[in-house]
Amino acid sequence: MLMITCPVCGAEGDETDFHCGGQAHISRPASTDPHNVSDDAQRDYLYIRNNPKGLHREMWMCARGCGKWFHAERDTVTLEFKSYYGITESAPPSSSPNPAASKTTKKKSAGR
Amino acid sequence: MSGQPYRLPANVGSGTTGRILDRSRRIAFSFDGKSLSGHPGDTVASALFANGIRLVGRSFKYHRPRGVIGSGADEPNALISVGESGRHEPNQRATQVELYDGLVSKSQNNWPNLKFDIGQINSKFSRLIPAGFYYKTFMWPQSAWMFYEHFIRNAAGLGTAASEPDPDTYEHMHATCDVLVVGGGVAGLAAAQSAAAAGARVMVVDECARLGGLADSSSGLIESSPQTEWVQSTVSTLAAAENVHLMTRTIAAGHYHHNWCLLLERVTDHDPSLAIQGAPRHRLWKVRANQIVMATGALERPLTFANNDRPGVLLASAARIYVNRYGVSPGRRGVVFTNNDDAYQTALDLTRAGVPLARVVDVRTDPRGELVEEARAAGIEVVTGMAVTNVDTVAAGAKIQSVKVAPYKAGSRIGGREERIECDFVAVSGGWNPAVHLYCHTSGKVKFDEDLQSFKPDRSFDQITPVGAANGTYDLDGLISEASNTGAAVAKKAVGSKVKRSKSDRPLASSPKAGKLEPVWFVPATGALNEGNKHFVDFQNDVTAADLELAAREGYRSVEHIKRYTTLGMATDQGKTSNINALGVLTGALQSAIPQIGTTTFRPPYTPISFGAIAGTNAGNRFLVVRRTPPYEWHCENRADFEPIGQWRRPYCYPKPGDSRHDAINREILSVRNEVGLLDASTLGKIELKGPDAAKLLDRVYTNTFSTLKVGKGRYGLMLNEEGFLMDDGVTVRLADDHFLMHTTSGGADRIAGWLEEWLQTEWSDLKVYVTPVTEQWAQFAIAGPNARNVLENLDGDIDFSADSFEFMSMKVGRLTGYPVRAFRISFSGELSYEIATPSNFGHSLWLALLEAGENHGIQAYGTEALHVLRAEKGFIVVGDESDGTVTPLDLGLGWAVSKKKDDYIGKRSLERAYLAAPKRKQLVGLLTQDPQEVLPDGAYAVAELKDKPPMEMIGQVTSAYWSPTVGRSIAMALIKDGRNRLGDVVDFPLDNGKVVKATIVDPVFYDKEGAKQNV
Amino acid sequence: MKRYSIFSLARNAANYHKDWGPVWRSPEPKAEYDAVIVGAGGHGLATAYYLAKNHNMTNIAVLEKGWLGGGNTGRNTTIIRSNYLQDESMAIYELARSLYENLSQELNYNVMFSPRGVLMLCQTEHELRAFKRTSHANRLAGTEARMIDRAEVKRLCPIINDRDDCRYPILGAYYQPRGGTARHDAIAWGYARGADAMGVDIIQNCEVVGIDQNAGRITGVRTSRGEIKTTKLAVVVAGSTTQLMDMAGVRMPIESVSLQALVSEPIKPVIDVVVMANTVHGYMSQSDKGELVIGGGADPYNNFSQRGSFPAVEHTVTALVETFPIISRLRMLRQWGGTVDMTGDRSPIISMTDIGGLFVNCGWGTGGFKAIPGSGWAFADTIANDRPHPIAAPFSLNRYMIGHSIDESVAAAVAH
Amino acid sequence: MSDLQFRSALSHRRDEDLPMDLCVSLDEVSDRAMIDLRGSLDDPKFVAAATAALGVALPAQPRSSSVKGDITVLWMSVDQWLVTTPRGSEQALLSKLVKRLGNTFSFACDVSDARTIIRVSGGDARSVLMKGTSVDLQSPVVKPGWVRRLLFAEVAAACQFVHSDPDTFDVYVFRSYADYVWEWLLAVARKGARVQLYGKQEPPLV
Repeated sequence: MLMITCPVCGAEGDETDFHCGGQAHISRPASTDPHNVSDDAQRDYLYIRNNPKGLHREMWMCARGCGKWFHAERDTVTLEFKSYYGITESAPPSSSPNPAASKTTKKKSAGR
Repeated sequence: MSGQPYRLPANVGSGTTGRILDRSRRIAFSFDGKSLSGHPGDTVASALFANGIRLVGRSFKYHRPRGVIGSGADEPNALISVGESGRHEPNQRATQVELYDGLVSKSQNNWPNLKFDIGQINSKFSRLIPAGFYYKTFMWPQSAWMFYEHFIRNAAGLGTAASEPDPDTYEHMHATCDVLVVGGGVAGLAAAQSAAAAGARVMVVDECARLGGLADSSSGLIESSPQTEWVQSTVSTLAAAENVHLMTRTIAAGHYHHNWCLLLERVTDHDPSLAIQGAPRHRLWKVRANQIVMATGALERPLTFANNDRPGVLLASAARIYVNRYGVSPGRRGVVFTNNDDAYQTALDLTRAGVPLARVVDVRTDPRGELVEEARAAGIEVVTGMAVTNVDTVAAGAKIQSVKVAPYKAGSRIGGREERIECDFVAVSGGWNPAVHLYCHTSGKVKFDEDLQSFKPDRSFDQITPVGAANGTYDLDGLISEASNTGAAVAKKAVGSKVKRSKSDRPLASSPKAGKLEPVWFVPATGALNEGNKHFVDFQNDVTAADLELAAREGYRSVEHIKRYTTLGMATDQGKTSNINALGVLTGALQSAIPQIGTTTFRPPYTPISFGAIAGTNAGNRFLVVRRTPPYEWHCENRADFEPIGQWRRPYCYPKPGDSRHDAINREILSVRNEVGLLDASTLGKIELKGPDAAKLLDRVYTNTFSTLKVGKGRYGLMLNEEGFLMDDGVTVRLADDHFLMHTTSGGADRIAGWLEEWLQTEWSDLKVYVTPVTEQWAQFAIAGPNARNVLENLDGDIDFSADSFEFMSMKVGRLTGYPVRAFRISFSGELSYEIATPSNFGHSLWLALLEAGENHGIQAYGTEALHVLRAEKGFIVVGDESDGTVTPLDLGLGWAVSKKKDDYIGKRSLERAYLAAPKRKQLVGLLTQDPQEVLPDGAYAVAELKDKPPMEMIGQVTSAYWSPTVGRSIAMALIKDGRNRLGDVVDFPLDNGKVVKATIVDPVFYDKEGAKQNV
Repeated sequence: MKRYSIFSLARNAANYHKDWGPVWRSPEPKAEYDAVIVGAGGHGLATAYYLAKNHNMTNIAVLEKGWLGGGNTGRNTTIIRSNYLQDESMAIYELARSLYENLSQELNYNVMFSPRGVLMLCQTEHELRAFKRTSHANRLAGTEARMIDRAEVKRLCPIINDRDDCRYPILGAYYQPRGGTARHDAIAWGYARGADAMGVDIIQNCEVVGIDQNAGRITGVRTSRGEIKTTKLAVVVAGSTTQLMDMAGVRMPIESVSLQALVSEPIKPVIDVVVMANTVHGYMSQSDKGELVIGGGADPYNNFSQRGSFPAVEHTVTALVETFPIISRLRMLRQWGGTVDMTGDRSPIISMTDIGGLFVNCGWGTGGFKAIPGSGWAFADTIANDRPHPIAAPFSLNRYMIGHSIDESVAAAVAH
Repeated sequence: MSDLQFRSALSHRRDEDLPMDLCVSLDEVSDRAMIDLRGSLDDPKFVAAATAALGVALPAQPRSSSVKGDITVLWMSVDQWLVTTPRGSEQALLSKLVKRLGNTFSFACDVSDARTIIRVSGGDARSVLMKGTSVDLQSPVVKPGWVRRLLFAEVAAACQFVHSDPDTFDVYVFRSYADYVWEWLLAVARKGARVQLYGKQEPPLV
C-alpha cells in the first residue's frame, strides 16, 4: 500500500486517498500549435508512454484531501516515492530521466 | 481423568505440566460425532490427544491416515472443520482452534468415515500416480477429460464449504503506530518494552491466545527466574502503559509496501457467544507502521525418513508443548529423533513429566551441548550416529508400534545393525527455520545460514527489523539483547526519542550452550531399495522425496518448476514445514547447494484469512453505497420498480397493482404524450463554473461554442475525450456573464467535475475558473406533456411560464408555491417540458406539490424506461446507448454541434485521424421493422448478406429498440455502415431463433419531426 | 520425445519412474539462429512451436531471462473464453479457444483444457443490453455463446446469490459453454516440450541485454550468455516490453501495471463454471485442486514489483462474498501480483515494426492466457512470412496512428 | 419559509429508535446551512472581503477551522472553504459575501442542502470512526477545530473534531449517501464491537 504525502496540503494518506494520473510532462501538441499537429505527434501524445523500470515522473491528485494535482517521482520497482513537486513545475534536474524518454520529458503544458 | 486417558497429572516434574489448563472445569465437544471432553485452555488438538485420538485426518492425495504434527500455525495434517450450517468452517488447524463448550468438529477428506476411508485405495495405486502424472494421461479420448476431471475434482479439495450464508459479522479497523511488534514471545516483548520506554506508540500482536511464545517450553532463565515470570511482569507493565496496545489471537497476515500491514484479529472464534453482544467474528486491521519489529520466532523442521507421516510422529517442540502447556502426553512411550540440541529439551521435559522415553536417537556422532549432558545426567538413554529409518504401524497405518533405528552416515545407504524400538510416538527435530514469511512479503531478501541450515533475513531491507529466532538468534541472552536494542533503535527512528539507554536497561538471561546441528535432509530406509517407502516432505500435499527427484530428473529444475510440478508448498500451510527440507532433498537431485537452488517467494497471508473479514462491514445491505434522491421514500411507497444506475437507485417504472412492466411503461409514456408526466431527474449532474474564463473553458471542453450564449439561455453541448469519442452531453445554462451551470449525464456527474478540475490544474492553469459540483444541492424534476404549463401555473409563484415569456432553452429563477426554484425550459421527450430544481431538502415536498397540482391534469410519475422510449421516439441519443466509446458526434449525425471555427477543443485533433474521418463509418439511423409488431432485440446486428450459417459480415447494430405506444409500432435506432446514404434500404437482422427480421433504414426521428409539440 | 500415455506411465511405474528423461533440453546457445524469440512464456513458446510446426523453422531459439513459464503464464487465473465484442478480438480469441480444444492431444501433454462454461453476469439493464449485443455479434461471427436467464444461472451455479432484493440482482448472464479453464503451467510446459522435440533451443537463464541492427534491419542480440546472430527477432516479454523495445529504439504505447489474483484454501467442488461479475468487479472459478481462483483488479499505477497489494483484493473479495455468500467463511490462502502490459485501447499488439526483422507481441493486459495458442499461431505466421497474418493485422502498431482502436471496454466494463 | 416542508437527509430515520447497545451517540445535525467559498489567499482583496463579510478570518492552515459566533469556516482546500451558518441566515450571508467579493476572482455558492452532518459523540467516537477511515483520529493533531476531508465507509466525507469530553465529531456527507453512512455507523458502533486502541488495558493471558 503506497503511503503518500500531498505536497500541497500536507495530508498523509495511502493510495486509496490519492488518484494516480499517469505519466507527467506529456506535452499536448494541440495546446501549443493547434493548426500544425502531425499524426505522429498526436499518437505520441495519446499513447506513447515512458513506462520505466525505476524512476518515473507522475501526476497524482490528493483526492481525499485538498483535491489538488501534484507531481511525484516514484520508483516503479520498489514503489518508493523519491520526491514531490508542484503541478506547474518542470521536472527536477536532480534525477536522471529515462534516456529513451528524453524527447517527451517536457512539462505537460509548454509556457509554464 | 475418566475419558481423557492421556491427560497428565497437574504440576508434575518442574511444576509446569498443563500450565494453562483450568482443570476445575470440563468442556464438552465432539469430533466426528463422538462426544468428548476437555478443559478451558485446550485446543482441539490437545483435547484430542488427551482423549487418546491420534488419527485426525486423511491426506490430500493418497488419503493416508494422519495425526497432529505440530502445535501451531505450521500444522499440515490436523485439518478439521468446525461449526455447523452457516457457521461451518473447513480446513481449520486443530492446533489453533481453542476449545469452547459445545464445539462441533469433524475430520475431512474421507468417506464413509475417517477409519475406513475408501480413498485409501489411492495409496495402493500410488506408484501409478507420482508427481505430475496427470500431465501424462487422461488425454484419450479427447472428449473424456471432463469425465476424468469430474472424479479428480471430487477427490481433490479438503473440507466442504458451508451450506448456508454466514450469520456472523466482520469489520475493519485502521491504526497507526510508531512501532509494530509482530510476535509476543520473549523477543517481541523485550523489543516492545524498550520501544515503549523510548516514547513510541507500540502495537504488539501475537497469533496465540496468550503472550510469551515458547517461554514456557524453552530452557534458560531471565533475571535468574523461569522465563514465564519475566513474561508475566513485562506483559503487566506493557498493559498498563498508555502508549502500548497488546493484541492476542491476531495474526500479522501480510506486509505490504511502505510498511502497511494487515492483521487479522479473531474476536469470537474462541467464544461464539460474544457475537450475541455485537462482536464481529473477525476484525481486519489495516496498520500503518512507521517501523516493524519482526519477532515471529522460528518453525521446527521435521525429518525425512520412511513413513514419517504416520500418526504419532510429531515435532519435538510440539511434544513438550503438549506436555508443559496442556498437560497431555503424546503417547505411552516415545522416541526422540534429532540432529540438534533443542530436542533434548523435549526429552528432559517429557521425562520430568513422567512420560516414558525409550531413547533419544541423534544422528550426530558426538553431540556435546549442555542440554545433551543434562539429558544424559538425567538418565535418558541417548544413542548417537544413528537414525530412525522407518516406522512400523498397526491399525492400517494409523498407529505406531515401533521404529527401526540404524547407524546413519550422511550421503550413504543405511548399513549396519538395525534395531527395533517399541514406542507409540516419535518426537522429531531437524532444526529450526526462522519464520521469515512476513519479511519476504514485500521485498525482504534472505540468505542461507550454514549454522542454522536455513534461510534468515539478510538485513539489507530496512522496513522490517527481524529479531530473535526470526533472525536466527537463539541464545537467550543474545536474543533479549538484540530485541531490546532493536526496540529502542527503531523507536528512535520513528519518534526521534532522545531517551538514553544503558546496558542495564535490559534483563540479563542465561541459557544452555548448544552444540552444532548436523544437516539431515533424507534418511534412507534400510534394505535394498527405498522404493515403496514414502518419505514425505510436504505432508499436506503428499509430496515425497521421490516426487522431488522425479521432477528434477524430468528437467523441472528451477525451484519454481519443481514446486508447481509437484505442488510442493502449495497447500494450506504454504510449506511451513516443507520448504527447507525440500531444498535439502534437491541438493542431491540437482547436485547443487541450497543457496544456489534458491527459495520460492512467500506470499501473503502468513496463514489464511477469511473472505468475510476481507469484505468487513461492506456486506449484505452495506455491500455497496446506495445513493438516494430526495423523493426516495415516495418512490418506495408508490411501488417503484428500481434499477441501479451507477450508485443511484432510480425508478425504472411504477407498476400499478396488476400491471406488468410493459403496461406500466406504456401508460407512463402515453401520460406524457397526452397529459403530463413527472420524472425525478435529481441524479442529473450539475456543475457550476464561475470566473472570467468560464466561457473560454466551456469552449475548450465542448465541441460547440458557449462564449456566444446569452445570459438566461441554455445550449446543448457535446463533450469528447482526447481520442475524439463522445463522452458526455447535456444542457449548459449561462447564469451570468462569468457564471454557468452545466448539466451532465447522471453517470458522468463526478467524472466530468474531476475532468474539468484536471484540465484546469494540469493543462490550463492560466484560466480563472472555479468549478463547484452542485448535483446534491438540487432536487430536479422534469414535468413534461401538453399539460405541463397548466400544472405549473396551478401553483402560486412568481415565474411566468407562458410561451412568450419563457422561451424554449431558457431558464428563470423564482419561487413556486413558496419553494425557491430554478426552472429550465428544456425537453428530452419532445413535449412541452420544464425542469424544476429546488434545494434538496425541499425536494420531497415540491414533488408532492407538483403531483397535487397535476392531479386534475392526469399527472403520473414516470421512470427511466419511459424516459428512454420518449427520447427514442424523438431520435435523441443517450450517451452509452447510441455511443459506446468508439463513436464520434459525426457518426451520430450531430455534426451541427461540432464547431468548425474553433482552433481547439478537447478531441478536435483526434477527429481528424484517418480512421475517424473515413467515409462510410457506422452512422446513426432509424429502423422500421417490416412487421410493425416486431421489436428488434437490443444489440441485434445487421448483416451485409444473409447466409445459411455464420460467419456473416456484420454492418452495424441496433443501439436502442422499443415498442412505441405513441406511434403504435416498433421503432429502433441503429449504427449502420454508411447508413445515412442508405435511407430506404432494407437490411437483415438474423436472430438467435433462426428468424430474420427485415427493417427499413429511415431517419431516426419517429415522432413530431417538426418539433411542434415542444414549441407551444 | 518420449510419448506419454497410461501405458508409458504404467511401464515406468514398474521401475519407480527412474527412467523418465528430461522434458526439454538445456542447450547452450548457438552463434546464429534463423529466428530468435525473446521470452519463454506461453506466447513465446507457442510462437516457437508453430514456427517449427507450421512453417518448418526449427533453427530457432527462445531466450528466457528466468525460467520458462515464470511470468504471467504462471500467474494468471486461467480463464479461457472468446466471447468478445469487437470482430478483431472475437477472431483471435476464438482461434485460440478452438486450438485449446485439442491442445492436449496435439502436444501429447495434458493441459487440462476444461470447457466448463463461462458465465458473464448481467446485473444492470445496461449490462444486459451490452451483453445482448455481444451475443448477437458472436453468433454471427460463429462463436457459440448465448444469453441465459436467472433460473439457468442458478442451475449452472447453485451457490450464486439470486435474491431479488440484493444490491445488484442478477438479470441473466451471457454464457459461453465451451469457455473454461486450463492448467496454466502445463500450457508453457507442453509447448516447450513440443517445440524442443522439433529442435527449438529453449535457453533459460539467458537475459537479452542489447539488440543489434544495421541499416534498419535486425542483425542479432547480445545476451548474458554471449552474442547471437539472427535476422528475425520476436519480442514476447509481457512486463518488460518497454525495456526490450527501448533497446531497439522503438517506443511503445504500453504501461505496465500489477494485476492482482488470489486463491482460497482447497475445498470440495462448489462451483463448476467460471463466473465473471463485471458490475461488481470480480470473477471466480474453482481449480481441479479445489481452490477458488479469484481475479482482482489492477493497481492503478505503473508497477513492476510483482507483489500482491491489498486494495484491489479487498474490492474483489467484497464483491464475491456478496455474489457467493457461502464463501464468507472460506479463506484466502495466497495472493500475488503479475506485471501486465496495458495498451491505450486495452487490446494487444501483434505487429511488425519499422525495423526490418523486428516483431513484437505484447499488450495483452489482463487477458493474455486465453489467447496463447491463437497469438502464437498468428505471430509465427507473421514472422515466417514477413507480413501480418490476417488475424494479427488489426492489432498492428499502426492502429494508434490512424485511430483504429480496438476497445473492448466500450460496451460494458468487461474485465478479462 | 416557515410553512415550507423541510426534510433533511435523515429525517425519515428521526422517529426510529436507536439500538440500546451503541457505544457512541449518533445524531443528525440538520440546522446548519453551508456556503462553498473559493478564492485565493494570495489575493489580499479576496481575503479582506471574505473576512469582512464572514466576520472571521479564513483558516489558512490546512485541516483547521475558525469560529466566530454562529459562523464556522472549515478549511476544505488551499483555495476552498466550507462556511456553515444557522439555517435561515444563509441567504443574507451569501448576499453579503457576493457584495463584498465584488469582482474579485472568487466564488461563493449556496450548498446548504448538498450535505448533511452526522454527529458521532462519546468516548469511543475515534475508534468507531477509524473502522471506516484510514485517517489517524488518535493523532495528537486531532484537537478541537481540526478538520479533514477523508474517505469514510467508502464515501467521500469531511470530518470535524468539534470538542472533547466527550469526543465529538461532525461527519459531513453528501446528502444522497446519508442513509447508507447512517446504516454503516449503526453496524460498527455496537458495544460488543468496541475497540480500545492504546491506553491501559487488561493484561492478556500469559
